[in-house]
Amino acid sequence: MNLQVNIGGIKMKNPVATASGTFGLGREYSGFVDLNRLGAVVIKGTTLLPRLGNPAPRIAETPAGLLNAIGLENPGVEAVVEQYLPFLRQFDVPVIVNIAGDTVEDYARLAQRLDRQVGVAGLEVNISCPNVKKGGMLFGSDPDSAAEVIRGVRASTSLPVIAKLSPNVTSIAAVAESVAQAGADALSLINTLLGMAIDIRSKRPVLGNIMGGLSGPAVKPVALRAVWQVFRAVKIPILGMGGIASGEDALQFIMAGAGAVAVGTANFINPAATIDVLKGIEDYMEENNILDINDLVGAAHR
Amino acid sequence: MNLQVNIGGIKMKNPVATASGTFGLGREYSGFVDLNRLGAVVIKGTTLLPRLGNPAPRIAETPAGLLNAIGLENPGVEAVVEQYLPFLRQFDVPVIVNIAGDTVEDYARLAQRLDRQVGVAGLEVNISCPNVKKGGMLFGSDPDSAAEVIRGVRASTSLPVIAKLSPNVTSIAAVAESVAQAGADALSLINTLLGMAIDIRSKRPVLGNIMGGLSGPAVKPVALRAVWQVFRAVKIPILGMGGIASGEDALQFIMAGAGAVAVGTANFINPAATIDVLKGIEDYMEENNILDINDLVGAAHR
Amino acid sequence: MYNKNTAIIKNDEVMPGHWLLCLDSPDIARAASPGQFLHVRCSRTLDPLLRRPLSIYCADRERGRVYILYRAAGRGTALLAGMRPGDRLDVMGPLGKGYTLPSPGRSVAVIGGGIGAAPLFFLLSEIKAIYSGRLENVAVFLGAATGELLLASQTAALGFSPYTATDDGTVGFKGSVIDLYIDTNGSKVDRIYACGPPPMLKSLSRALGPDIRAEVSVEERMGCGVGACLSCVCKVREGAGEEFRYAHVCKDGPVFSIQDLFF
Amino acid sequence: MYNKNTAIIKNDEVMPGHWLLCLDSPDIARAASPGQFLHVRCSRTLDPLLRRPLSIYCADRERGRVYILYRAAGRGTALLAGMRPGDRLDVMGPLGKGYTLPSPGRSVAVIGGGIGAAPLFFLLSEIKAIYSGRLENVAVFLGAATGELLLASQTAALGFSPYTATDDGTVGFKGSVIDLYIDTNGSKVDRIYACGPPPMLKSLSRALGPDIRAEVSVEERMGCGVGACLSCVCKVREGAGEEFRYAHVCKDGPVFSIQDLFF
Ligand SMILES: Cc1cc2nc3c(=O)[nH]c(=O)nc-3n(C[C@H](O)[C@H](O)[C@H](O)COP(=O)(O)OP(=O)(O)OC[C@H]3O[C@@H](n4cnc5c(N)ncnc54)[C@H](O)[C@@H]3O)c2cc1C
Ligand SMILES: Cc1cc2nc3c(=O)[nH]c(=O)nc-3n(C[C@H](O)[C@H](O)[C@H](O)COP(=O)(O)OP(=O)(O)OC[C@H]3O[C@@H](n4cnc5c(N)ncnc54)[C@H](O)[C@@H]3O)c2cc1C
Ligand SMILES: Cc1cc2nc3c(=O)[nH]c(=O)nc-3n(C[C@H](O)[C@H](O)[C@H](O)COP(=O)(O)O)c2cc1C
Ligand SMILES: Cc1cc2nc3c(=O)[nH]c(=O)nc-3n(C[C@H](O)[C@H](O)[C@H](O)COP(=O)(O)O)c2cc1C
Ligand code: FES
Ligand code: FES
Repeated sequence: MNLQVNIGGIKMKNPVATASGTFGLGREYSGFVDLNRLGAVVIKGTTLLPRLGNPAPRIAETPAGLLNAIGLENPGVEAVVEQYLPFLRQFDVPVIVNIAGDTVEDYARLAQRLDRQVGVAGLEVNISCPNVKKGGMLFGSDPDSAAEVIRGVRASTSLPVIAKLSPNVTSIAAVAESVAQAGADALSLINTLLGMAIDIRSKRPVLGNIMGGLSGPAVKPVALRAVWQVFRAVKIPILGMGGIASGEDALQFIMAGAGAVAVGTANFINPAATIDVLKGIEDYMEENNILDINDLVGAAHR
Repeated sequence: MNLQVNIGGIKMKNPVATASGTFGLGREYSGFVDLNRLGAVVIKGTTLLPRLGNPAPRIAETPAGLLNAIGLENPGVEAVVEQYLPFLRQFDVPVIVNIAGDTVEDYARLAQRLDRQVGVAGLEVNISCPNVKKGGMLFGSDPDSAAEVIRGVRASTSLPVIAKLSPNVTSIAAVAESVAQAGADALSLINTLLGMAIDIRSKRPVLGNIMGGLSGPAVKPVALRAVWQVFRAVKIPILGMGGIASGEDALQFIMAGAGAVAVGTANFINPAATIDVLKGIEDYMEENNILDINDLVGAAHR
Repeated sequence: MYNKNTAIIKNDEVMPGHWLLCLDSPDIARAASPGQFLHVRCSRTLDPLLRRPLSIYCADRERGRVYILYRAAGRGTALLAGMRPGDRLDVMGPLGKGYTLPSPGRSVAVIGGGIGAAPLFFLLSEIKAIYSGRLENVAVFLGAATGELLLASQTAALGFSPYTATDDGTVGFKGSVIDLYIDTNGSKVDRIYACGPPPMLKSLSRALGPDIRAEVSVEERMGCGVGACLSCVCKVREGAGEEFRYAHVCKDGPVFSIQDLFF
Repeated sequence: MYNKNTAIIKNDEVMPGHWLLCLDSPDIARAASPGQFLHVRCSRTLDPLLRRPLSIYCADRERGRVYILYRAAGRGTALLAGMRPGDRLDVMGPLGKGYTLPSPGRSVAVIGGGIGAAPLFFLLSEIKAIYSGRLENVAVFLGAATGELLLASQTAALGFSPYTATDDGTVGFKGSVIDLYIDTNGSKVDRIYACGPPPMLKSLSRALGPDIRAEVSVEERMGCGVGACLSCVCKVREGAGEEFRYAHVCKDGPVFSIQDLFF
């Protein structure tokens, strides 16, 4: 049974990765999950300089979903390289660094800093974060500005470049086509849906940052649709995510066209979610005599 | 305690309406709900000619949500006027007809046919249905084509015109501004989010129509955010909907800026959902000494 | 009728993977007729979200009790199976259009496959009452995957001696209940009542002559259960050819005349 | 530690609206220290979605039992209150950084407000063990809205005689537990341990001189419970002025030095 997949040049021993921002910098869940068993670890969004993030409350629970407005709290790229990557290098797992910037140049400089960095297997370019004032989703909402960021990153690194797209657009396929042309090796979809919650006692938005990003099982149908549409529009591989909590969920994404999947919010509910998703995929393949996971990619289109 | 609201010229005795397509043509739930107690009844999407709708399966359950691809099954505007409106005229409740067309002219002709029709209090213009091949969401995805439809309807009727917007756009505020300028008296938001589900046993999309519209509690954060954004962009009243199942949910929408709310998917779960939502609003007002519901509209912005 | 707080009297696993639920609901018991269903919330939370349609297995009007026989098929019914006497269930019903009851003396066949046979028990007990216990003209056919899933003893308790078929041959005829029916029933009956999985209904439809009246119960995914959401469609014939319109299983059915359906 | 199937031994309403949950979990009992919490799934479905953080009320290491005292505050805890002995609970823990235990002989004050007092019982039982039962130097202050919500008898059972305060004056001092503490405690203590609602911690912070060490437990909404999601932040001092950094309550806390916090 072959589980190995290749996402834009990143070789993964199986198709199950962690979603950025839901698995910290790798160490936090290492007591619950053997990192060696994962297909890839995608770490928290990283910026050039350290960031404090947004004021509390940063999360709110919604029906089968989670709103977050963390605001890219992170120790900055230098600290990530010096203090956190060494821990991850102990494991036999590709590490993908999620990068975010305020300007096109920020992204390029991050890409440069991480280029040829031992222990970095690829970059996930976050042009879809709804929780920061500058950059983030603004870039990802428009095919042209999205392409501009990706071109800058592409020119600054020889690492595989994954563009992470926002679902908060009229046509995600148009953005996908644009970043593919700009040189992205793969696509991650989806980032969170823009949402909010209001506390009727205080009559104020629940989140410190007012709006936030919706993730978790609630968004799964939207994420699957995005993967389905983008699979028809572009040829580069897709890392699918959005509400995946079980092997069955992951298989839906793979059949819709994802070459691999990432588990996000589900880690909070089940710290072993990644491993359970992987087992679920393996069980299905065994029961259905699927010898190669790659044979299932896009199966629902046939 | 005043519960009366005015949505673009439609006087409602309280702010709780039914969402189009979830309450049939009025009769179906009349054994469970006293229609006289509702703020308004918005009936199923109506087209010029009868429509069969899409093949089964037409719905799929998702986490805290529902995917539907009904495809605007309806008996056509003539039958609605002749066979169904007479039943609704027995009740002391404004009836809003949801209209949908393949072309700009279809919408205008529907508006003309329903103009001055006894028992019709207003039109909800569905430029946001994701489940039909032509028209529907295509119009609502672009500020200009959305405005074109609304202008055509506006010119054909003296009834209050409510534009129903799609959340599947990069900027719902931009579409809202555009239809407000085109003469809409009010806005309904949101229609369903485009989504899908895949059956991993058959390896095929679950819905007969492949993609469908996501509704129910799962989408509430997205709907609330849309109401919040649109309230800041335009001055006309908003009929808010998307996942409302309780008085607390409805109050969140009102505080975000909705002048009234509609209950959709929740009717399927609780046939008395509209009345329970109304009671919840009343209880809150009593406990918090709110004398006029209109004082709460947009309260979270202050 | 709609009651959020219907008391559960019993909820026992009566066959492997199948539960018999007894509800205290005099209103529903009084109003119910065979073939109708209840629309049941299996959870008090928003997941799973929708109600589940479940046929009425029988109604004890004197004691005000309603029974449902169900298979733990997925998440919703699994949650239902975890409920205990004393718990409260949120129930709408009886809903839909059931079977047309026969007049005494007419010869009828009642054919059930698997858990699909559930609503036929309610029908059989009504037939028993109508025929005043003189049941010579009622032939009952039951099929199941294996012997322990046959509802034979329940049928016998009503006074009927069912013909039985199992896929694995553990009890009765080895094969499908429709094959058994064809093998057994040389003589024509006035009416057939059937319920079971789609392939069974399909082969019944093929086996029947054009002049036999058969009523069958069909299943489709449901939203509202009352005809408001238009989700539960099945194609029914409109004229002679392949033309169709959509009927709504929750309101126009779940029982349809087999001649009207496409297979 | 992570166990999806921790057995519930008991789950009783011990005060109006408050439940005491007893879990069979030798691993957690062994590893737990006062001030740490468990991260508990209150539902097996996707709604409510997140775990709920609940402090460890006490740990019986010999019998391998862990206790939680909780208020049915909302949907999650209401579902928890509906669970029964024999049900299984999905539990992560012990998580977080708890209280620093005192050395024997040091004079300490333990101050709890409302349900916030829950983790202090575990602390008191550890103190009792450390001090070998010689408890002259331990002053316990308990506050609650009303007498029946005071945890006085539980405290007394451990051998402490608590000072009590209630908002409505039904038992003990009428007023806040901090006012009681200030009124009572003329003499300085070496360390204060406190837990309760934010206003209580705030007035404690105002009442304290700069040189008293106080450890308090704080609450914040949590996602992961292990430091991965960065959601549970509270501001902690960075230098002398108003400068701050964000600490993560689940990992850096929930117990913090009161001097580090902003109120
Ligand atoms: C009119 C009618 C009467 C029925 N009577 C009985 C009965 O007496 N006993 C019994 O065991 N079962 C009966 N069923 C089938 C029963 O409704 C399904 O087994 C049940 O809904 C499955 O829900 P689940 O959550 O356990 O499964 P899941 O697989 O988790 O359900 C997922 C979704 O699919 C829908 N679904 C799944 N299977 C069916 C089905 N066969 N028909 C319609 N929707 C389905 C569910 O409603 C839900 O929306 C009946 C169905 C209908 C339409
Ligand atoms: C470290 C820690 C220890 C705690 N120990 C206890 C304890 O021993 N006993 C006890 O009764 N309570 C304790 N709480 C509070 C308890 O976690 C909340 O009462 C509970 O999460 C409410 O959940 P709910 O679903 O019932 O309420 P809901 O209001 O439905 O919760 C909605 C959301 O708000 C969050 N939330 C609500 N109140 C709080 C709160 N006070 N703190 C953090 N998140 C909250 C929930 O986690 C959830 O995400 C503790 C909280 C923390 C952070
Ligand atoms: C708490 C939290 C923090 C996140 N942080 C990031 C981030 O730093 N960068 C990023 O690209 N996506 C971030 N995401 C988005 C996730 O990586 C993922 O795209 C999204 O949550 C959908 O997947 P899920 O539903 O499985 O969580 C974050 C999500 C959550 C819930
Ligand atoms: C089964 C179904 C049918 C619907 N049909 C229509 C329709 O005909 N016209 C329309 O404008 N919206 C239609 N909608 C959208 C609803 O009116 C509403 O905008 C949406 O469902 C969000 O609200 P909810 O989450 O409360 O259901 C339909 C929704 C559902 C679930
Ligand atoms: S289930 Fe809604 S129309 Fe049948
Ligand atoms: S709860 Fe996730 S970091 Fe604290």
